[in-house]
Amino acid sequence: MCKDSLQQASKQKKVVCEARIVENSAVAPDTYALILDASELAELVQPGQFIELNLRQPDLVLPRPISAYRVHEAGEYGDGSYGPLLELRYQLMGEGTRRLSAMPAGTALGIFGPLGNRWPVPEDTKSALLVGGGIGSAPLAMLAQELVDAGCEVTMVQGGRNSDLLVAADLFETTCHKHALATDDGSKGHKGFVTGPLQELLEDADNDFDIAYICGPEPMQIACAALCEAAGLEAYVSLERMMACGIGACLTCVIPTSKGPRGVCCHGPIFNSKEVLWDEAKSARVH
Amino acid sequence: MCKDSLQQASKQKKVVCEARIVENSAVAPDTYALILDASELAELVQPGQFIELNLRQPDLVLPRPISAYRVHEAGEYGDGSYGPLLELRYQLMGEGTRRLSAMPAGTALGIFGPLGNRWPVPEDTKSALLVGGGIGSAPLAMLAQELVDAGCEVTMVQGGRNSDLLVAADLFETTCHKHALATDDGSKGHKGFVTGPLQELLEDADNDFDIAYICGPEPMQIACAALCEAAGLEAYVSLERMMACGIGACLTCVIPTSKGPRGVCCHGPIFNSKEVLWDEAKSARVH
Amino acid sequence: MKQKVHVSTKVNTATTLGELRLKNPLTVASGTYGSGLQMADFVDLNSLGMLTTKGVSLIPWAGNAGIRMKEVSSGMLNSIGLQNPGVETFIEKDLAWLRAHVPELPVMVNICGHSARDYAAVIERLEGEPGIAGYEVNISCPNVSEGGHVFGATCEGAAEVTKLCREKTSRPMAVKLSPNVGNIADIARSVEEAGADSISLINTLLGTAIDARKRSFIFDRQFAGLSGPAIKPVALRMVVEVARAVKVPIIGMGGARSGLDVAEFLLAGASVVAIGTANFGDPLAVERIVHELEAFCAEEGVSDVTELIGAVA
Amino acid sequence: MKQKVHVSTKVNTATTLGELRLKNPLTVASGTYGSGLQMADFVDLNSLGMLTTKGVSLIPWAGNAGIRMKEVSSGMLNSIGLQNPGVETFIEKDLAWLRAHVPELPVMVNICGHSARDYAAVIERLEGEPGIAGYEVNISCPNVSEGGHVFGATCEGAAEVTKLCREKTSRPMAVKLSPNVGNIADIARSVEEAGADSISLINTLLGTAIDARKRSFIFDRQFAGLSGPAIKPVALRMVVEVARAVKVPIIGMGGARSGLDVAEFLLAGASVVAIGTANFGDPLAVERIVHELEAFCAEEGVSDVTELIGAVA
Repeated sequence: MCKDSLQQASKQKKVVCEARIVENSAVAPDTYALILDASELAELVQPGQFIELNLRQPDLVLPRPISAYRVHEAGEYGDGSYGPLLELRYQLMGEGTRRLSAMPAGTALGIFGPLGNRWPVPEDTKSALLVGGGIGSAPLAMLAQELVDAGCEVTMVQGGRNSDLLVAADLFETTCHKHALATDDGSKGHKGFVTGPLQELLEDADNDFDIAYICGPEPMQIACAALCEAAGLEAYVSLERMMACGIGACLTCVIPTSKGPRGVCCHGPIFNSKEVLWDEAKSARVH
Repeated sequence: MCKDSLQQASKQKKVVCEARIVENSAVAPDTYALILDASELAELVQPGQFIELNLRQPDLVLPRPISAYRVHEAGEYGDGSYGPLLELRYQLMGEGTRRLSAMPAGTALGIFGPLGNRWPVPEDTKSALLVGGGIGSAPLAMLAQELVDAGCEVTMVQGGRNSDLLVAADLFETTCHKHALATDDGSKGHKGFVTGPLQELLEDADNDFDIAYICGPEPMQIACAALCEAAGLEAYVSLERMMACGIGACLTCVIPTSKGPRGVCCHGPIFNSKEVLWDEAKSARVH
Repeated sequence: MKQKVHVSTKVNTATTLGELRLKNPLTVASGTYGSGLQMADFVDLNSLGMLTTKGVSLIPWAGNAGIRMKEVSSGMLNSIGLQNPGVETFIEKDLAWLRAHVPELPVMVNICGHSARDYAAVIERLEGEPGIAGYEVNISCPNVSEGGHVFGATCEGAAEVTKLCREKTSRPMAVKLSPNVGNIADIARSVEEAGADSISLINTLLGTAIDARKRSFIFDRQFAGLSGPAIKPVALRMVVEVARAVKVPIIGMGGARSGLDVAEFLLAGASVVAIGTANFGDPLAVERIVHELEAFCAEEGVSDVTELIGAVA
Repeated sequence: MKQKVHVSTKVNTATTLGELRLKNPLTVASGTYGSGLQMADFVDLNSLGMLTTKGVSLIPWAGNAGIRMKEVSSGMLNSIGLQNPGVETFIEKDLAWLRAHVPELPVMVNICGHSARDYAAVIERLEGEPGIAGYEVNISCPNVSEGGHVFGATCEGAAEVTKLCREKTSRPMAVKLSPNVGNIADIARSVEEAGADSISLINTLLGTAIDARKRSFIFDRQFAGLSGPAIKPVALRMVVEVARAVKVPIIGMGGARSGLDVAEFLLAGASVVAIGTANFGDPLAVERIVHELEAFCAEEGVSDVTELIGAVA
């Protein structure tokens, strides 16, 4: 089914290799920064794409799909000198991430990618609205940097359960032109869901967003996409489903869309929010 | 079936606990020294007994039985202060030992024991002959020390593929009154099997052994026991079989004996060589 | 990750298996715990809801020659061959010990035989003996008169053994099914109709292991029984199928090694869950699992474990 | 540890599957490799001895709703539901791509259907198309006219599908058996008699998974198919049983993930071995396994892999 996307993705070189852990450390409760020495892959990966990580645990037969967070330029890092390093952010979700979190620097993992599509950036994009929830902010980091570098005005709205779980807030604070925060417990920014500040931004006549990029828990994505759509703003979301192959072969991660079933791994993970049939998609939600 | 041995063993307290690795290092090719912080167990274990080690690997459902090598007295060890430490020696045999060999100090494992019977030492033992082959020398180390401490004359005959694989040769050299060596390649001691020096010792009229203790590969044990028996010497062997529970419940590790099937884990691992039906036992050999 | 709510729900772990009252829904899979006494130096047997003994036959069985066990991915293959010293020795030694040391513990005696009459004769011999809560009839034994096929492979064979055993006892009687069939629900119904008070499942899946370098089977009998976490998905499925097919309670088993696993078996329809292979790695497994099950119930606001039985939707 | 002898044996990995000549005995389990083209950015498809495609049905199948996969101990459960765009799209896109890009690669097209006629119609449609080495008929599809029972559950159902398909093709035709039966050898014999040129086994074991906290099945259809190393002992056993029952060659599969595993399947009686779940963790799995198999043969002094087929004693 991923023939179309394949023809498109085929333009991008793919890599299957071994990656050594350069750093793997907790950056927030249950949230880890994983820096991998996989330079060829790091050079290829685009904002919004993901990789599959083979944890080399004999009883865990499936690889773990994790989105790219950012790429560190080649140079010194810690004790060593490296090519470009790939950084991921992950949250403890189950047995796989739990074991991953215990792996020390130097551990060799299998990796392949880059996988999936990237956040689309139409040529005339002048002002972009990014909305991240929890660990879902991570896949927006590369995009924010890319947009800023391209001279685009970038507004990031970020939510989390509490101030500790505003993933990479410092980075977004530095990178983005505007940075609004919301926490469930009010420990930082707006008290409540990210939809609060999002609504304000959308209602503010001074803003003239061309496009919105949303990543986070599915209910949050649905709510945010609805607000954006109501405001006439094209919104893209990054979806998550149980996944096996990661490359369009097994049809595990399909999502119902107005164009028919689509693979999160090969047509996505990024979709135009209008195309996703959210109600039908609900029964296969991961969380 | 292990009712009898149970009643006997019941006199010995048993321990199920967590043991941390204090040291786990290669001491010879494919041979490792594993020092565990499991003081209660270390205080209980007798020469020839073994413990079951749960490696806490989800896909490896069975614990690993390993014989005690020696007990370090309480005190300083490396960076820390410990109660009595239990040292084991193990050889890479398969997936379990391979993974164990990669575990760093500090790793927590499950452990239970002490298991099985001990090397029997009749009260009037004045001169003992110990015969070890390869890693099979390890389970004789505690016995050698115990016998020497009791004022017994101890002769150790030790064989290995080459000089590197004369397990714990230094310790036996220090502990025992006589120490004869054999290597397959002649890199140390007699060139050939351990039966060479053993035969010489048995033929030497100056020796007056009361008992022989044999541990090593089964063909070596059979050959050595036959020589001892021919010389009128009572010989005890330590057997190895695939094992599950380690405590007489599952009947995995039975060995045919003249007294009927016996559990290596509960009636053994130590048997009088005359009682073992070696031919019948052959089909269940581990190696 | 989900925040765990530590509710102070008091959890009642007591359950029933037909007329039997158990302090918790945990037992052990036959053959993994000896007759209990072997474990007694390591574990408080009274931590079990019920003890299930190793299989007992009319006369002593020597068990199989050759290697008897091989570890495989998330499981093990065994070819023990139901070695046991026979019912007389069982009564004299094991049962006497159990009566003397754990008089309050419900003891389910597992029964094996090479003919339907064999089974019935073992039960007949045991029926007068005190200290037995019930029987678990293992119909996965090879039927010698039928060329070694197991009784549990057909509805007729399963029913025949069940019926003959039923005639010999008024005690609770479980029948333990083989999973190596295409119609587990049919066989369960046959066994229920023939008088079983409860149904145990699953026994081991038939598998094999090959030593590629020696070009030979690992086991002298070539095929062996697969147990452990590897078979849990199959076991759970069969418990669901059988729970839908019969009214009698179910003793579920197959690879359970945690309180969460036990909860899954209960939800699938088991009233009692047996721990098997997990006992080997840790003699205290059952004790730990009971605590885990209690913790699970407390977290989920389940005040009575019996709420879980068959509650999957 | 055994010293490895690095003999410089030159190993011939070529094998046959009936009249098909394969450069090595490795293929992929249907559904784990798409129709091959999805993998082409990652792997040289010509490293395979044979490609087996995802199942193709007469009309597009939407597949199952809900969660489609869950990882379990040493395995995974899947409930994909044979989603595919139908035979016309397959011919137009996938087959055309394969012909254009890997013309030398033997392509086995996996066939599925909800009625015996469905299967036959797919084959009829494909029969005139070039670039197909043969068919693998998956008789584990639910038989809609028979209330959803799979064709592979009975000798009659299996034979019916095989016969109708046989009438439509002169190409090599494998039939892929379901392992969820008590009489795999009987079913294999029925399929052989009905005209199969080879037999593939095993398909997935039927299992389930339960979310204990939600008290619900993970899968909308409740039951799902278990694959991965967890099932290897069962798969090997069934290959042995079928190899003893039939004369046609066997495509063996079930949890193989190393060259040693493949050697075991060959020894058990398979002529070709399919890699399935292992492809997910590593798109280069087959390539690696071919090398491992060659190394194994070199170490053991096996100059021709076909020496291994059925050579277990």
